[in-house]
Amino acid sequence: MKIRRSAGALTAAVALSLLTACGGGNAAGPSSPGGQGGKTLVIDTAFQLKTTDPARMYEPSGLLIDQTIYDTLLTFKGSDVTKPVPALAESFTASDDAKTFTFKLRTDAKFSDGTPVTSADVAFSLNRVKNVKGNPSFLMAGLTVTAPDATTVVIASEEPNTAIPFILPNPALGIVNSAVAKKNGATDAEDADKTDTAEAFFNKQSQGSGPYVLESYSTTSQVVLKLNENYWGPKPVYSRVVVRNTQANVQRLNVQKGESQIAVDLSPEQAKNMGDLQVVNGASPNVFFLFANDNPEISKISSNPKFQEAVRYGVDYQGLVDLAGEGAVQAPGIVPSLFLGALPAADGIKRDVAKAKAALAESGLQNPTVKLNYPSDVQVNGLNFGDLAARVQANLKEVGINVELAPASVQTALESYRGGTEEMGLWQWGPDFPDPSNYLNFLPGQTVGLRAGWAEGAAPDLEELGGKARTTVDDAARSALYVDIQHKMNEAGPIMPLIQPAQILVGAKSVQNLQSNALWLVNVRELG
Amino acid sequence: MSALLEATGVAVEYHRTGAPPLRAVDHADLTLARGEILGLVGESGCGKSTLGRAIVGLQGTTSGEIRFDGRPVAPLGLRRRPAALRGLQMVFQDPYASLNPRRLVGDQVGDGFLLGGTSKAEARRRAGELLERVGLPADAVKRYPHEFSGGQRQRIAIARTLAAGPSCIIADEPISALDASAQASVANLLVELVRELDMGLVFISHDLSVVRQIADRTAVMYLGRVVEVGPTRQVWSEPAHPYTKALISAVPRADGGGVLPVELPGDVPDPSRPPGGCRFHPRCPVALASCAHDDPPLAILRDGRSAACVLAK
Amino acid sequence: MSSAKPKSGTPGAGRRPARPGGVLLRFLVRRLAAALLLCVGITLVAFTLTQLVPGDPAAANLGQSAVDDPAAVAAFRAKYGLDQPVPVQYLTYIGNVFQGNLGVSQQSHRPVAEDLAEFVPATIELALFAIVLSLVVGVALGVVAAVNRDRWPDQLLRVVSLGGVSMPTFWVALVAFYLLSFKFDLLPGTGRLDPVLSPPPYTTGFYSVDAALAGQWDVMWSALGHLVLPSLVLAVYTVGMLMRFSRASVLEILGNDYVRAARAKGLPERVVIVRHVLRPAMVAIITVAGVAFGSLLSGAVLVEKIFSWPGVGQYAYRSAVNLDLPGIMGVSIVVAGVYILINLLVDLLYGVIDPRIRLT
Amino acid sequence: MGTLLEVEDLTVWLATRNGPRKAVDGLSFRVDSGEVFGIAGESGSGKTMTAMALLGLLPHAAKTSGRAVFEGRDLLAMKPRALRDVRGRNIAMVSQDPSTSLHPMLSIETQVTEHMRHHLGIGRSEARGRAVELLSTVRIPDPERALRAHPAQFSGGMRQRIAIAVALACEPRLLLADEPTTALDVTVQAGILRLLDRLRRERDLAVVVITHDLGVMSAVADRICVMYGGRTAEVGPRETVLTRPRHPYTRGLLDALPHPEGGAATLRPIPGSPPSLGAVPGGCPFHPRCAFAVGSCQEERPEPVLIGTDHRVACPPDPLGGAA
Amino acid sequence: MTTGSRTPWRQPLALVGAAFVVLWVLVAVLAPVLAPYGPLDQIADKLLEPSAQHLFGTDQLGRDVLSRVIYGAQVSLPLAFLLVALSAVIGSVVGAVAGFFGGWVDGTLMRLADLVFAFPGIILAMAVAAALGPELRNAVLAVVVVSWPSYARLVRGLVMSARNAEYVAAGRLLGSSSVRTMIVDLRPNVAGPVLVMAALDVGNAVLLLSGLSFLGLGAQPPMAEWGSMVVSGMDYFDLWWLWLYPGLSILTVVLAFNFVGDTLRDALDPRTARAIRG
Repeated sequence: MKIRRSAGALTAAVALSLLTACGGGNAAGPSSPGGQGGKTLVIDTAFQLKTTDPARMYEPSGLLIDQTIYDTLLTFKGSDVTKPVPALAESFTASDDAKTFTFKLRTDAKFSDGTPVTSADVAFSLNRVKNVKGNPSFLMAGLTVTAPDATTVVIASEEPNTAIPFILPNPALGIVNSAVAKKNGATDAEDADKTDTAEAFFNKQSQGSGPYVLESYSTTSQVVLKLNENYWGPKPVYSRVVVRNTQANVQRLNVQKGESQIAVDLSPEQAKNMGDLQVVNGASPNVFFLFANDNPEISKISSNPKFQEAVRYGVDYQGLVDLAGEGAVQAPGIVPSLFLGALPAADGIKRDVAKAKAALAESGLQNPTVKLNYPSDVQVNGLNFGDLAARVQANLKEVGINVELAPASVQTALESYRGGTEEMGLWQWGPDFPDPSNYLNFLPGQTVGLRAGWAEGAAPDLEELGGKARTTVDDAARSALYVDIQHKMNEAGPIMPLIQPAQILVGAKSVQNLQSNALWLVNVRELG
Repeated sequence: MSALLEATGVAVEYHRTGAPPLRAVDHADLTLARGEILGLVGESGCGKSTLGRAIVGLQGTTSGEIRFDGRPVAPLGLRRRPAALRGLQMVFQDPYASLNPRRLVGDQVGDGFLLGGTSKAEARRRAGELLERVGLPADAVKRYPHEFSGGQRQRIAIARTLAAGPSCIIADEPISALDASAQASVANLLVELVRELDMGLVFISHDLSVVRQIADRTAVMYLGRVVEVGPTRQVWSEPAHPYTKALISAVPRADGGGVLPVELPGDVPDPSRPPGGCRFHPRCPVALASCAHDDPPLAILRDGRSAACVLAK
Repeated sequence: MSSAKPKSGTPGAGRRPARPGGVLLRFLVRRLAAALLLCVGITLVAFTLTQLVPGDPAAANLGQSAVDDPAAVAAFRAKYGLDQPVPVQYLTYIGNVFQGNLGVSQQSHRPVAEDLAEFVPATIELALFAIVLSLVVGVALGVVAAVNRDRWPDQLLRVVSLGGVSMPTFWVALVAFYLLSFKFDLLPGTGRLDPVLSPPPYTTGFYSVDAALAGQWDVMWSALGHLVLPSLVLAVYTVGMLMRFSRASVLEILGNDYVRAARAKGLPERVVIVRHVLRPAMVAIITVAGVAFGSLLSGAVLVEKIFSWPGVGQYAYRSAVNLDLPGIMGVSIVVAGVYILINLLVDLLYGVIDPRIRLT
Repeated sequence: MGTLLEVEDLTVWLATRNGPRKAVDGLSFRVDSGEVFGIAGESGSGKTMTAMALLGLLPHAAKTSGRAVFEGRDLLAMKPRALRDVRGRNIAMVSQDPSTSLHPMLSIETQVTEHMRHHLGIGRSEARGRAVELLSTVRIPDPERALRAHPAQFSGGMRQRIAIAVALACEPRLLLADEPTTALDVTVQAGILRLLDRLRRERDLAVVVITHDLGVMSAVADRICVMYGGRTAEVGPRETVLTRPRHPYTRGLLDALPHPEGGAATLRPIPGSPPSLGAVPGGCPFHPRCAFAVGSCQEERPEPVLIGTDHRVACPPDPLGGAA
Repeated sequence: MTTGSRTPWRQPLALVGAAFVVLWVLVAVLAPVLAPYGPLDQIADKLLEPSAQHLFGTDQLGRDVLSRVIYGAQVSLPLAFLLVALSAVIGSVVGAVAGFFGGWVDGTLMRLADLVFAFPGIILAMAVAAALGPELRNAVLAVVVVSWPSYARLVRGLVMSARNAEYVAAGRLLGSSSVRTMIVDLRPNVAGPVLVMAALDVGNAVLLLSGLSFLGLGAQPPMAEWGSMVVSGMDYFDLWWLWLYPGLSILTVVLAFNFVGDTLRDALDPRTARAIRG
């Protein structure tokens, strides 16, 4: 049960992670891969996988797999998620109000059955995602896709939306062969949520233009990909890719024995002493954070601003980083370090026990006791919430705050978290797309802010900054706005970012160009 | 001599799933007077034990009537037995199974008094007396059944029934699980008690010679039917039913004579499918052709004897 | 004593109804009725249980962002019939089941029947392997213990068998994995097959059998190799259980007159044990073997987790924590079915072993 | 009529939780070929253990001493394997309850032929032929069909006949019949007793009948041994022992039986109960229950002494001597 | 003919078992005294190998594994006793009622028991625990739900056979009501077998409970519970001390109870003993 990396908001990912209770991966006897001609690549990961139908897929393992099958309009290279690069779209232009984006398609792209990729396919695919109302449909919220000619696609947004180029690389927005898909029950009509019946078809036979096609599919044991013979781009090195469902501890074993080439879910601790293997220690875009509910109706204690201050300075951030292992860093602000507008590491809060004690004294609370909720049955990047919570408890004890741990299963904990009824909570946020605008959710009155009891109007200056950030198009200006927002959040407020764990890939030396990507973990296409 | 116990036309059927009902007792009639010992004999499976259990109410009847001291005996349900029936008691065959291995002997014997309304201490005291009466040491009260031999246990079982102050005891093979010498002493005890307390006793046994020794009257059962009843001496010396005759001549005698007993060929038929006509006719050495379809009733002969055979006079 | 004694010793002469077919039919009909009742009962229990769950299947199975979208939630509820009143949901479900439709799993997005067809054989293959192993080893050791009653082999085996039933399965799995696969690399670790191999064409769902049928010998050997470790671990408990029980029932049989009679015939001890003792002892042993099979399924839940075995235990677990109603119900029906099947098998085996049962 | 079996000073110790205890204590007797020898006694007198000792089938951890010479070989000194070859072939056993001594799950054919084939090394069809013959010898109707049947399909009497057929399969010289009719009804018992009597006449078979029933004894036995507390009380010809017993215990047993020719006289039980294993009194084991016991009976163990033709009694005071 | 095997308390196995039971109970009671550290104290570097300082090493939070194992006894033992007591009481009552009344009452109750038997224990417990929410308390309830039927069957069997026992018939003939007879005659006969079953069941309860915790449906971290310690140790597969010792603790506790229970079972009547499968 590990969430190596969740591309969706944590809550989604966590819920999904339960699915992976472990499923059957296949480790094997010490036989060399590639027994069936060409080179075989075996990737071990703890499955979070429900489907490979792009319109319904929004789980980490699905992203990894669909990224190899389906091409998107734009994509990211290597581990750099700050800069979308062309894929099916040769180029694009944005209108000044950030409401209209026009994409020019390349002409040589072909689907796996040899038919060319057209703008109609793009419009169909994206509208289908929107109308199926599946897990990824929110990516298309407020967007309209049109295809004025065979090589042009126009995406129009109701609101200014600077994040569109960052959203589009998501494999959920992969382009499918619309002709074949329609024949097999797919539709992009308004009522697609009721009429689209193509999911099973997509799980048997992929319909993308990427370098691989689906050979076999199971949500529990393994997914096998084989080469797309009609791929329009340069042929990838591996002719067959086996993605196996394997628990983290077994992944370690398998990769050491050479039974697999890449282990995706190891924690820094597990990735130690790996001998003759390469360890790629990338930063994770996930952020663990703590909140003290700002709603006085929920708790008189946690809503006390001085209490919040005591907590903010009472937590031993460095200790938590040590606990998280090599490669983990303190989250200086809520926006992760890989994204535009992230705070420099030095801006993070330093523990100051004296200050915390003073704040507590000022708060007028005597030996306060608070309840800390967290999901106890999931891990993110190999980290247990329980371990972090136990640490936080120990830290705050030194300040004079008694923390009662209230572990619960993610199902139960989510109810109270989403209801905003937790006195204190320890949670994690994984970005939906690599753009800081996703973090406006943390502001008062927004999704996460409300969960921390941070009601609209609680911090008008912050809210105003947020509104500005939402509509600003220029990157430099946006960046400055986000830095400002995070500085303000670090001064006061119920939310305290804690750490950004390490995201580790362990691979055989033979695997070239192994890089950790925040969105799809491993870019199989680029491996040499 | 009014009847202490009267069973008329008693029939008992066992219902089994997927098989025809088994009529273990088929219209049996019995009477017993105060101070009388009735021996009920027959081979295994003839229904004598079932009849005994039906008489005390442990077994429901399909038809017929059983009266004890003029009152009808109803089969035992979940409710407690009416006090009036406490006078009708039973002694079982296996003294190992009829005593609770985990309760003190005194408590088990005392139950009869306790349920009669005496105090606990009184019940225990009188249990001690009773145990002495049946020939056991007084300290038996504080011991468990496994500390006694078979004969002694049967005495305990008898003492337990005596605690209810019975006027009639049904003893179902009370001595057949015991050693020869114990058999004699338990049989003697029962006879003694009947005489002393003026009770009635139905002595169910497969052992003809013991019945012959102690019973005033003897009833012989075959395949669910009473085929012959009469004073023991006459039944023994001049059996009226060919089955009775065969039974008697099959008993080996310990006289050192080296005489082989007479064999009755064939086996007892399946009680769920009794032969038509006289039930004994397939094995009967003197059967007539008519016996195959005429089923003779238990007919009264002279001297208080009855038999169910066309040849009986 | 037999309830029916043939007249004049002619065995079976006309007395016994010669309609074994009728008896068997009645037996099967009764069994089927009981099975049906059990199935309905079990689905009802499973259904009620899942209704008690405080969580919301939509929240559990939709993505976070989708959960915040009422349209997506409504679509989800409509798709799985969750918008219907609860009794209607149940009746609809039962109605579908009788038409062979187990519904669509909310977590795998596949028809439950398809999921089960994949997972159930995996578990059964494992459990069969383990039960055969347990029966052979457990009964053999049980007999050894019984014939050496109260001497050292008995004492030793007693400790062994109690040890077996006292080990936490998940922990044994870890230890075995650590030692046999990790430290000394004697056996393959996780999964059903070497990853470079493709599963054999589906016939029975048992990889080893399917591979053999298809003549893919490398696949078969790999499948068998992967079975060894998890089934060994599973068998630890059942071997202990069967050993203890075999010992007891063999001892019970050894005390019988007919065993003494067999010895009095001067038969070799081996013949006495195998023909005269083991056969009647098997009646009791297979009853327990049926129970043991049930406990194997329990153990499978834990062992499958550690060995990444894609079996029904894992499926059950994931269904349970995801509040996947169709999944839970499907597993319940399968488990009940297996239970019924095993009981039926046990009953039929009684008949094979004991002619008295065959005859009445 | 030569001596077939000579038992001398047979002692059997059984393991109890208080250590080994004597179940049979210095027993001596002989069995001639073709005769029926009866061993009588109450439960716990050691009669069954005597038979088991001869067959080498004593319970685990039991020990024996003495000699039991059968056809020139000492059964007690034989190796288990050698004894196994004697068992079932030269000495056969019929036990009390045919519903438990026949295997309920094996066909009659298997049970009648398995040891025949083992001991005599004959084939299946030959064994089958013999089995058919045997079954008709013991008067089982339709033997062919009976071979295919199972014990549950027969009545008690028929089962005992089958058990006897099993015992006779290898044409043994000696048959040990342990309470062969106790579980049967009297009418059936009569048939079995007649069968035994016929067999020993037709086949020159020696039979040891063990029973507590003196009536059965009287019907079939040529000579009788009365046991008490693991020891011989009295041994001699049937008529002598049953009509002119010299041991008080034999007398007591006979008196406890219903009187041969009736009369309303009450039964005369022997006071007390037989000793249990490990609680056999010293001296004469019967002395606590004996009406004629004298002082020396408590200390001295009486040995059987020859007092008449082939008649031995272990009671030195001989209180019944005059009654003979 | 029987040897000393019927005197349970002289058997070395039972003695060893009893000694271990006592030992573990002592450990549970004296945990604060025996344990060098608190179960949640993060006092050392993480993941230290066993050493003189930390006999069982330390875990991923720098907690002393030995102390956690010791405190684990405080969780597992009382709960095991509690839920065995609960199951025994519930099961006995149900079984007695079913056996006593017979008929449809019996039919209904026993079909209910069959229903539970039809499920492999842990799957039902899993469903119950998942339905009620993964908490230790709910796991206990789940285990009770799956374990009462064995008692019900045992007691029902004893009641049924006692119902037909001649000593019960004799009591009834003396005028004892059926209820009184059952109580008077049954209590002493049921107590022994139920106790033996309970002794064996303590082991099963510990196993089942730790199994649920292992699946994440019982005790939640950071509670020092053996099953959940094994599962968190699993993340560090090659750091064997994390999962070896908690597992060994489960093993020894279960083994101890089984030693005692099994010896007691041998002392029972074989037919009763067969009903107790442990």
